[in-house]
Amino acid sequence: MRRWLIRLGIVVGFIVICFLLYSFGKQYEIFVDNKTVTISETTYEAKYAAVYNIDDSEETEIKLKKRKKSYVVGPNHVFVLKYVDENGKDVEIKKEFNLSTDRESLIVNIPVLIEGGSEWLIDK
Amino acid sequence: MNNKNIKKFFINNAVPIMFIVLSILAIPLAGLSGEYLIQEMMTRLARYLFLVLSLLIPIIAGMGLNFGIVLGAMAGQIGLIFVTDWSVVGLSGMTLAIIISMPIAIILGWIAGVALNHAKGREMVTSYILGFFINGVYQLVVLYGMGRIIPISSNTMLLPRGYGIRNAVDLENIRGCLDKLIPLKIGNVNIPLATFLLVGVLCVFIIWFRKTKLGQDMRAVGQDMEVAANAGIPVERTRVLSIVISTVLACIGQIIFLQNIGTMNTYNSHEQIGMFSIAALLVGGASVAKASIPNAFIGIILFHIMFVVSPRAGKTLVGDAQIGEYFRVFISYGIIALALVLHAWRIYKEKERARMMFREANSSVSSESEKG
Amino acid sequence: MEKIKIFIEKAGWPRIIIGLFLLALFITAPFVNVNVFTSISDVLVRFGMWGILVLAMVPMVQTGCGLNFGIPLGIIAGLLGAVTSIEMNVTGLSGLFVAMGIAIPIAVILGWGYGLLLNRVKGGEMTIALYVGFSSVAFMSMMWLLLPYKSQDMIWAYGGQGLRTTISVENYWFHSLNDIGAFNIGDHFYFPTGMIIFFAIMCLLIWALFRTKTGTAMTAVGSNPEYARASGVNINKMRTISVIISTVLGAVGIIVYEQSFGFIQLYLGPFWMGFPAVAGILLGGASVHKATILNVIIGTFLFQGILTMTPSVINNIIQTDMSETIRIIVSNGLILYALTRTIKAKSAKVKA
Amino acid sequence: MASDDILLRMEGIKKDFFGNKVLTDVNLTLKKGHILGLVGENGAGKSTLMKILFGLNVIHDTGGYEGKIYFDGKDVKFMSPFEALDAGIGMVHQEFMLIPGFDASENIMLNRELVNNNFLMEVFGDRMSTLDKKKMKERAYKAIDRIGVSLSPSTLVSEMPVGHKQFTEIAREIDRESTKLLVLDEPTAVLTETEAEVMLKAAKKLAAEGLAIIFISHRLKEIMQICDDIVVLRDGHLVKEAPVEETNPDLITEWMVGKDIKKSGSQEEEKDKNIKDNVVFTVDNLWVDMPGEHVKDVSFEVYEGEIFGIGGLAGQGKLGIANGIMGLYPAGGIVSFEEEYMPLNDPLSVLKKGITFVSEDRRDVGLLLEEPIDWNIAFTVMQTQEKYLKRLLGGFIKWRDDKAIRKLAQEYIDLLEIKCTGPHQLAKELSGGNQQKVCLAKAFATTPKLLFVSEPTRGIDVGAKKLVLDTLKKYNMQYGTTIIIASSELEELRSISDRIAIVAEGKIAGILPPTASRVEFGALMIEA
Repeated sequence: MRRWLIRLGIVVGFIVICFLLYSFGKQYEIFVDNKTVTISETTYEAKYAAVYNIDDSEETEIKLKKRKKSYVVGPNHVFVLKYVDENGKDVEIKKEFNLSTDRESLIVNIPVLIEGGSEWLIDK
Repeated sequence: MNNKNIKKFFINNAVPIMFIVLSILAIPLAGLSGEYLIQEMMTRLARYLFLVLSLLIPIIAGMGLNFGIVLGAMAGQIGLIFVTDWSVVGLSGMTLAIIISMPIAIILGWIAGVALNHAKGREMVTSYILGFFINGVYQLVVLYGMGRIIPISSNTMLLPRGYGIRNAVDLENIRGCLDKLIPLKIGNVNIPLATFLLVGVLCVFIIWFRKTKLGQDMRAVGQDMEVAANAGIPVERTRVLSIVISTVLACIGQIIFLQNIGTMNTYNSHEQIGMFSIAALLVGGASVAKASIPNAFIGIILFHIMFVVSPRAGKTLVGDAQIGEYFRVFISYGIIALALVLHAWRIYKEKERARMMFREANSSVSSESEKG
Repeated sequence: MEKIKIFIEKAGWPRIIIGLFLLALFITAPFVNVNVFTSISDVLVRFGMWGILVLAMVPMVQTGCGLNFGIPLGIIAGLLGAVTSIEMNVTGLSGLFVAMGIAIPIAVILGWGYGLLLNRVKGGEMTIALYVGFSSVAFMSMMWLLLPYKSQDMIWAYGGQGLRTTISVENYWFHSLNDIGAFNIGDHFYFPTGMIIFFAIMCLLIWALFRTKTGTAMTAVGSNPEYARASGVNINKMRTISVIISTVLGAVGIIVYEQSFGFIQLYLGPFWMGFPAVAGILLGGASVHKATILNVIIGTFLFQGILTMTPSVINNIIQTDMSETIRIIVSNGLILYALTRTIKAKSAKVKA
Repeated sequence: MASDDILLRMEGIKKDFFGNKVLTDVNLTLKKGHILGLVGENGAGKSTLMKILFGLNVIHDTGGYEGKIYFDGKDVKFMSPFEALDAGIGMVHQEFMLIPGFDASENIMLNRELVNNNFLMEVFGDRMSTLDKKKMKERAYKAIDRIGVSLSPSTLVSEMPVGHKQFTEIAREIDRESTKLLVLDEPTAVLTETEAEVMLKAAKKLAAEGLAIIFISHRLKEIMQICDDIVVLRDGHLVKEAPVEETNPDLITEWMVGKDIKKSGSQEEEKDKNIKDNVVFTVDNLWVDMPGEHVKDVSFEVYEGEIFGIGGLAGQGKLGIANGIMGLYPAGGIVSFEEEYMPLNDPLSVLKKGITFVSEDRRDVGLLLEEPIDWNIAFTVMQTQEKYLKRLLGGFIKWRDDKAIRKLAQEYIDLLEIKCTGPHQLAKELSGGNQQKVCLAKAFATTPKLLFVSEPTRGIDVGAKKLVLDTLKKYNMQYGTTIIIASSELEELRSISDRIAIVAEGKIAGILPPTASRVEFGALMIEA
């Protein structure tokens, strides 16, 4: 009896580990767009070239009307965007987000982020 | 006396010695740098050790060389297909692949064990054919079932027709995840330390396993099934378990192998695994009935030196690299044939020797009676 | 009911299942736009091509040496004969017979050595045969590169060394046996009379062999080696003879195969030739230690029938080419069935 | 009902194999600390009795037994050897049940290893426990010490002399704490004299410690030396149960073989047959390596036209003689037939000299079970004398003459009354008696000058037995064929032979006329 409980526990443990491995090892494709977009009837215009990085990885430069592709692994991430605004001032925007495993690839719209729109991260 | 011992040593280790001599002759011909060779050996040890070690337990149980490790390899590949499809990456991807392929390996190992119990005395040829048969089933599942019955979401993995996995699966996501986990570089040689640590754990496991009750039972069954059965050891079950363990280890071994290579030939990667692993083990001085961990180490090094060197040496010798390729195929199969013949020959010789002893004993009896 | 039971027992399940399957394929064929006549004639051609190779299993099985997985050894002898006859530039039927004339002595020598080897490893013949076959194929691959053949039809046209991987026999003896007395009925049916007759002659010869004193002794060796020994039969000699005959049949068989197929496949080509032959005879109802000519004929027909019909019919039904997978499962499944069914290995009983 | 010091009581044990009675109403009792000597000829029922005690499957598969067994005060009926072991009965077999690559301690503790527990057991079951080799060695040492021999627990069995293997077996049985009764089946048969001495001493020592022992042996000297009581079985009956002091070897021998039955007299009439004075066949210093039937040093002479019987207990080598001479097992020595030396280890040349053999092993040597009767009969003569062959193409091809073979087979089927559907029936489908007739037909077909027959009546029914023996006798009379017949059944030999040699321990113990008394034969068979 005790043995079967231990065995059951181990099987359950393995299943839990499976889910953990799945969620922490899952890789997502993130497209970073610096283009003019229209989301929910609002148009966000792309104005600035920018530099971004995700989870302390190398900074990537993204020019206007361009799209870049990055990969992230696991549920929790930090997106950091730096650009120089029309006043010549350095602006840094830092956003934390987490992903659930049902999402495969996502788009970060820089103009939306700069404008402070809520739907800056959408499914592709 | 000493002379006799030396002679015995040479006879018992004829195969490794032959390979050392061949390597010494072929290395200068190939003209490869020492550093390159050492790097290659490191890579190949990491790649093959786990697989080769998975052969040891059925040998203990007296079931010979388990050509059925390809079953484990197939299970491992199915796990890899899934994690790649789910895009689970890195070490967690690899671990997940191991966990989900393990039940498949256990089931396949069980089937193999039961089949081999029905073919006592010709386990090796049966396990070989079994590998082919399960390969057919594997093809059925992977080539026709996946994407149809078994959901596969990633289109890049499927054939253009919409179902069936492509011939090559890119394992970019887990490539080297274990090998490079603990980076270590000595000189210009990269050492896949984490892989070696894992192999070390396996070695400890095998050594420990031999001391368990199950290990002891396997040794007993391997030496004399009838006596073991009379002592109440469940012979058939013990044999099945040895094959199951071997299959599961081979499954892990194949995943380690593929994380090193980085791409998977869906329909070929597993096919040659059995043959190469067995040939390597035999080159290391193992036989059908006796194999150890050092045999595996030495065997992989010697066999793969031959592997790396022979095409280049062939080119130098006859101006064609192809001949070296064929040479290594010849060596792989030839060494297995040789080991099997030696094994059968040795059994025959032992019988002969027992008879000679009897004869001597009797001639002394009859000479005594003549005196009396 | 009782009769059906006896029939099933006699024929064995695999044979019945595959037989019914083949029948079903032939019945469905017209409905999926597969021409039955073409199919039948394809089956006949392949039957003729494989027949002798399957027949090559009989002598060794009969003397208790088990299934001859080492048939590639005979095939190699046949290949040597074939390329040599092309090198000598003999065409037509005489080219074919020159090929056989060269192949047979080589096969006798190889078979003799192989027989001596197998006599030392009684009980483990099949596993060893497998690897002897494989390593000899690999060894010959090196030889094909090195042997000094010169014919333009056989060496690489540009650079490269050695013989080509596939050599066409088009200009030499393509269909030279098939076409003797061959006839067509309608547009679709072709009957390779010469090849079938040649196969029949071979069967007759083997049948006759087992009617002689030596053949009787060989059967006894396979049936009960101790009995044979007690009756003054030299077991090892009989086994060696059977291995030689088996190897010679392999050599002749591959040449017949090539003249119909149109190509000589060198290098790793002969690697897997043993398996369809082994599966064929097992499907015919042979066991690991008993085989008859009838097993050969039935088995070759059924097995080659399946291999011919599944690609055309199944593909047309499900629009998928599963023939290769089916071939793998069926042929290896049959061998596996035979290996796991008979627990008692006769040859293991031989006291050395 | 059982008094305190009685360990084993068997009451009214009856057993038959398919109507063939092998044990009739056997009773015996064994006290704690006593050694019981169990003696009897082969086939007297000793081994069947032990099989019943052990609950072997053969017994249950053939319909069980009648009677009661009380062990340690309880009414028991063991259904498997494991139950018997658990109850406390240990058995040392004649052939060793040891793993060659294990050392003494590992063998002694086989499947009863001392183990340490660990966590993995909870997951994968008990067999994941690790062995405690040190404790195992200590335990083994104690067990070996109890026997009183010097044997290191770390010696590999494959490197042990035979005696030590025997001791390892015994140590294994007594190491079981529950063991109260030890059965030793011919423990000294394979030992040297000094080893046997140690063995006997060990048995006495164990008995002194309270262990009961059943000691089976053919060596009466040993029985007299160590046993407290003796039980004699003959033809499945318990003939005598007595304390050893009240007996002597001659008495025991007489009990074993029984009083002489007066001969039927008809034998004398047949004595007018044509035995010639010349020796046709001589054997000098023959040894044969036949497992289980080793022949060590045998010499004898046979006259032309004689029926020469070879008797003796099973395993003593009487069967090895013919097998060795016919070249079926490796043999050495000097054998000559018709004043010509015969090469040994060469069956064909022996057969060509006109010497034929009917093997005791019908199924494995005597017959082609999967071939028809006509093949079985004609094969030997076809291969050795090239009869029943048609020569085609100027003798180049030797074609089997199936018609002639069938005719030959039909002749023998009629002559020997072989019950079958015809010459085409497969040999495996025949009954034992008819198979034996096919074997005889095979031999007769070669028209032998000298015929070896081994155990011609083993495993066949009474009617067939008589027919087989009569056929042999008739054949000998008609053609003057010399016959050498080996059999375990003394009566059979006495009824047919002109002289009978008794083989014991691989040597000829003596040659007697068939008229000699059973006791005389018995004395030769059993080492007194």
